[in-house]
Amino acid sequence: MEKYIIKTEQIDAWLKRIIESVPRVLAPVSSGTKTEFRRIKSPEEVNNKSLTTTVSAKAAAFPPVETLFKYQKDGKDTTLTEDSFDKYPETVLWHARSCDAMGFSPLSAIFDWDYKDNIYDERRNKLTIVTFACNQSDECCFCTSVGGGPGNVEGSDIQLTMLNATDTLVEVMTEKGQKLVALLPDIFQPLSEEVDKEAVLAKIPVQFTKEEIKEHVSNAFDSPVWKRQSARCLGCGACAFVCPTCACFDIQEDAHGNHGRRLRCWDACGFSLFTQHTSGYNPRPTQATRWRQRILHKFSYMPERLGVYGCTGCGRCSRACPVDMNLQEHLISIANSNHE
Amino acid sequence: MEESNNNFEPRIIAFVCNWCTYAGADLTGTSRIKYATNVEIVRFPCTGRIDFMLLLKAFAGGADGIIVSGCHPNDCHYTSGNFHARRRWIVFRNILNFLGIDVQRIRFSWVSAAEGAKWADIVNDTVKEIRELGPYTEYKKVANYLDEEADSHE
Amino acid sequence: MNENIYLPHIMVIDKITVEAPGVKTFRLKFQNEEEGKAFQFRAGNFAEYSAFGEGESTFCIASAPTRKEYVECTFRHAGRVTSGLNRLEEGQTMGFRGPFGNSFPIEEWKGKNILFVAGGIALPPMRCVIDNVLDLRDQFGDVTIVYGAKSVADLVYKEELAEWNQRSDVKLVTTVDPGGETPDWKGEVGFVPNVLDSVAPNSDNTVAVVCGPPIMIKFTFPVLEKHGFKDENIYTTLENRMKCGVGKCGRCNVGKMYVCKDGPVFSKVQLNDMAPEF
Amino acid sequence: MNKLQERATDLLKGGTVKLIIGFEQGNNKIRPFFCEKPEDAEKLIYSDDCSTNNAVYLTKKELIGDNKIAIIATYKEIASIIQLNKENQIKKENLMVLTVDKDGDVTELTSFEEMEKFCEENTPAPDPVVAALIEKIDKMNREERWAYWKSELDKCIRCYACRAACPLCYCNRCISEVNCPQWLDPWKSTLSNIEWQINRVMHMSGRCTGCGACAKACPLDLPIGILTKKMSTDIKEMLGEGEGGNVLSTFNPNDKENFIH
Repeated sequence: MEKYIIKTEQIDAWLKRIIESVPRVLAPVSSGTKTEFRRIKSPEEVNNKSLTTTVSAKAAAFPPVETLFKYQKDGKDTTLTEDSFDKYPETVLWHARSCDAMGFSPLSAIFDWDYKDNIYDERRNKLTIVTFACNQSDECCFCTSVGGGPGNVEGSDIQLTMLNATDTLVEVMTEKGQKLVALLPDIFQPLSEEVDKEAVLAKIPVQFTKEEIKEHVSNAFDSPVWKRQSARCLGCGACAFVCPTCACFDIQEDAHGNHGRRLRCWDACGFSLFTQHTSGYNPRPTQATRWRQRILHKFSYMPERLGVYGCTGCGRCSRACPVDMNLQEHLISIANSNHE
Repeated sequence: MEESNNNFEPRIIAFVCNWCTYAGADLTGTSRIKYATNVEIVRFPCTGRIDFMLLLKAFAGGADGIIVSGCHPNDCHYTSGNFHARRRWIVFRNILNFLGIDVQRIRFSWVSAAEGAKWADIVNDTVKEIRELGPYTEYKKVANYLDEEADSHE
Repeated sequence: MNENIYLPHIMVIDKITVEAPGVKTFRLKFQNEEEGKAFQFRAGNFAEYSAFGEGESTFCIASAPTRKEYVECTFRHAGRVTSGLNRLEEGQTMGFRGPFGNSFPIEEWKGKNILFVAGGIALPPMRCVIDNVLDLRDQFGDVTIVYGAKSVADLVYKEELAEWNQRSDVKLVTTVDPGGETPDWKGEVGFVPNVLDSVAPNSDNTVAVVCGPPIMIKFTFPVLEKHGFKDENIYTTLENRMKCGVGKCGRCNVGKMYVCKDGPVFSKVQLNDMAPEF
Repeated sequence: MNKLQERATDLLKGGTVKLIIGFEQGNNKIRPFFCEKPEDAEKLIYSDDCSTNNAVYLTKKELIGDNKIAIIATYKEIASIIQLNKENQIKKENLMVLTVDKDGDVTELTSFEEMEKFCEENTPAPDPVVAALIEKIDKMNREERWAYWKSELDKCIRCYACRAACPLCYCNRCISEVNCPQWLDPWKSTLSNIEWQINRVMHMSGRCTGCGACAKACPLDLPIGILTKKMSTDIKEMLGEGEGGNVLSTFNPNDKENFIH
């Protein structure tokens, strides 16, 4: 890792250079009362004040809807064509948070265990992530309890930390990050003395450990806790769609007469239709079983199977939930429970 | 694709009921009344059976204008289908208008089985009007969402 | 570069057989002969079949891996995709992605007796194994097939049933649900578990393979247990809803298992350990 | 314990009801609370500030079963219960409706007449923000309206929180889940997002009680609540003041319009 200091006021000049040089730059942009990642054309569009966006950054590599291939029927024959990889632009994800960057590791684990998903891989490989360490947090944040932190650099190519009113620490983790620094190298001063990064970071207390949660939930399949916790769950897909690690998807057909395309689009295990058979039989018939699936998949099945947890503690699901299904609160109650 | 509006041939989809307007359109033909060929007729048992989604699908599928036509009030073959339809269109047209969808492109009418000439007039009028409005490009554009530069949505 | 795992092979529908009301068998050949030559699978594997314009649906491969010149699938038209497939005609093209999933441990069964129990449209996943076993007939002991459907008309693979019935080295018992029989029906009348109870072979050195609707499986297991079958000698296939077939889309996730990767073939021992969400 | 909590304790202890659907203080907002044990009754609070309309739970069989339950209701819940009853979705004998007045006294509304009366007396003032936004959009020209809605609904991620939060969206199978034919593309796209909202509003026409739960549920804070609000107001205007309920399942031979020629 290489460390530099940059004058905070020069960041915009650097971003401007990045926008000029990279085909696509995604950054948090104010959108009504919320903030979302959008493609930006100038540094002024960026909302530097936002803590997190409503929807996570996963769309940068796993968009809500994308083409898998196109088909053309011609008489009895069918021709299939794939999108050229040139269609996936080199992308810089600007002003993401540590919890966004961390989310790509579980995503990659899902898309690359066993069969390799080359569409995801290509998008992910073309993605450079610039995170800004958090100096604020809210009551939904719990990254420190699941192994992350406001200044965690896992998954980031570059992390920026505002040290004071004038100076910003730049930590460059990867070659991709180096390339961005090289776009305007003069503004980066080598770090002359150690700085106390921790001091400026948000303080987020550790409430539990993910290993603890895993141990509890792995043996709690038949626990009444699921029904109790999920009672007020409405069964919408908000939590899954805003989550940085939820990767469940649907494959759909966009048909226009004799041509069309096969698509992949986001889906959510909270929807009752997710597992329902054509016959009407549903292996997960109630919201309690679907809520259990969500928690167990993230905290038991994924670590067991893929060696990675499906939660970065970003708190987006809790913020998005219409009925205040606060994940942190539920996890604390699970961590404190004794296998009911 | 789009030339000047004068050369533009609008594509009109007509949703009509079997008992009045379809018979009326038939009469137009048998009476040898000439009218614009831009219209594609979809026949329904009754106007009450025309789902509003079909109108949206017609626009999404490339229609520039739509005609919805059935029996005059009190003439419905099924007594009240057209009354139900009328309510539906009152509500539907209102919401479309609020959303900024061009309701001028949807022509609602009553055409009885005896009104062959009226049918020809309605089609000709509609074609003329839609020709002036031009192709419904803005709707087609959102309908072809995925054809647009994919990443502009993100 | 890796291949696009969602891109199907183009298959030509070589032959369509109507098996029962709403049930058809497609015999498929690879349009690209090279792909066909390279294609290999094992009994129990499934695949994703596409009707372009409608989507993809998951069925097992119904033909035996020992019969290499084609792939067969049997389906009942029920939803959007199967209705789309149902509309296809001989000579038309469709998509095929596979083979996916695990397979029946046929190698381990060599030298043993085998009992096949199937219900309704679940004979197709089993036919693949039956044909495979019959093609290597001398390597196995007694072969018993118990197959039931709602009515005589609903029995699928009537030709195969007749053929198996002719063979002296196969004991075939067919049954239809009460009320489903016709005047000239010669088989049994009764639900599969009950019929199985009266015809079940000795469980010594015998493997039982059970495929059918969840309710049939539920009532068949106790019968097998009663006849002394051990859990490790009972196999079944799970049919969770799937989309990707390759362990990504999350639908068929049951506990830490993915039916599409770790299944569809499971032994009763494995089922006992799994979350009851299938 | 306040009067509400005492009443709840009594109801649960005596076995009068199996479950009380009420409100509790959540992390940063009031949220629905399912009270099954007398000892939990002290968590119950009464508030008008809950963003959810708890009547949404009354049609969920997996929660309610055939048990007798009580609901602590504000205007929003009661208005929805009245409409649900018109649509035969409520078993009145299994439902106890409790309200709390400003002094904290608990009243049971035993009949729909009482509920109607409650609603008349407690109609909340229209939300000025909503009214202002509707007025603003009404003043736009068509192109501006289209541009506005296109850009707003383009953001929708189709989580269906608006549907899930609505007490009157209780269909076992929603049109968005029907795939033969596929009326709505199930993925996020501007067109199908717009089509979905049109469907929602059409299916709500005359039935919407204006509680605003759909808008409050939207994680992206899209202005979808004004669609149903505008529709409710306009229906009264277009079809007459007396018209209520599911206006599209009925008709009046004298309905007035000016666009069918």
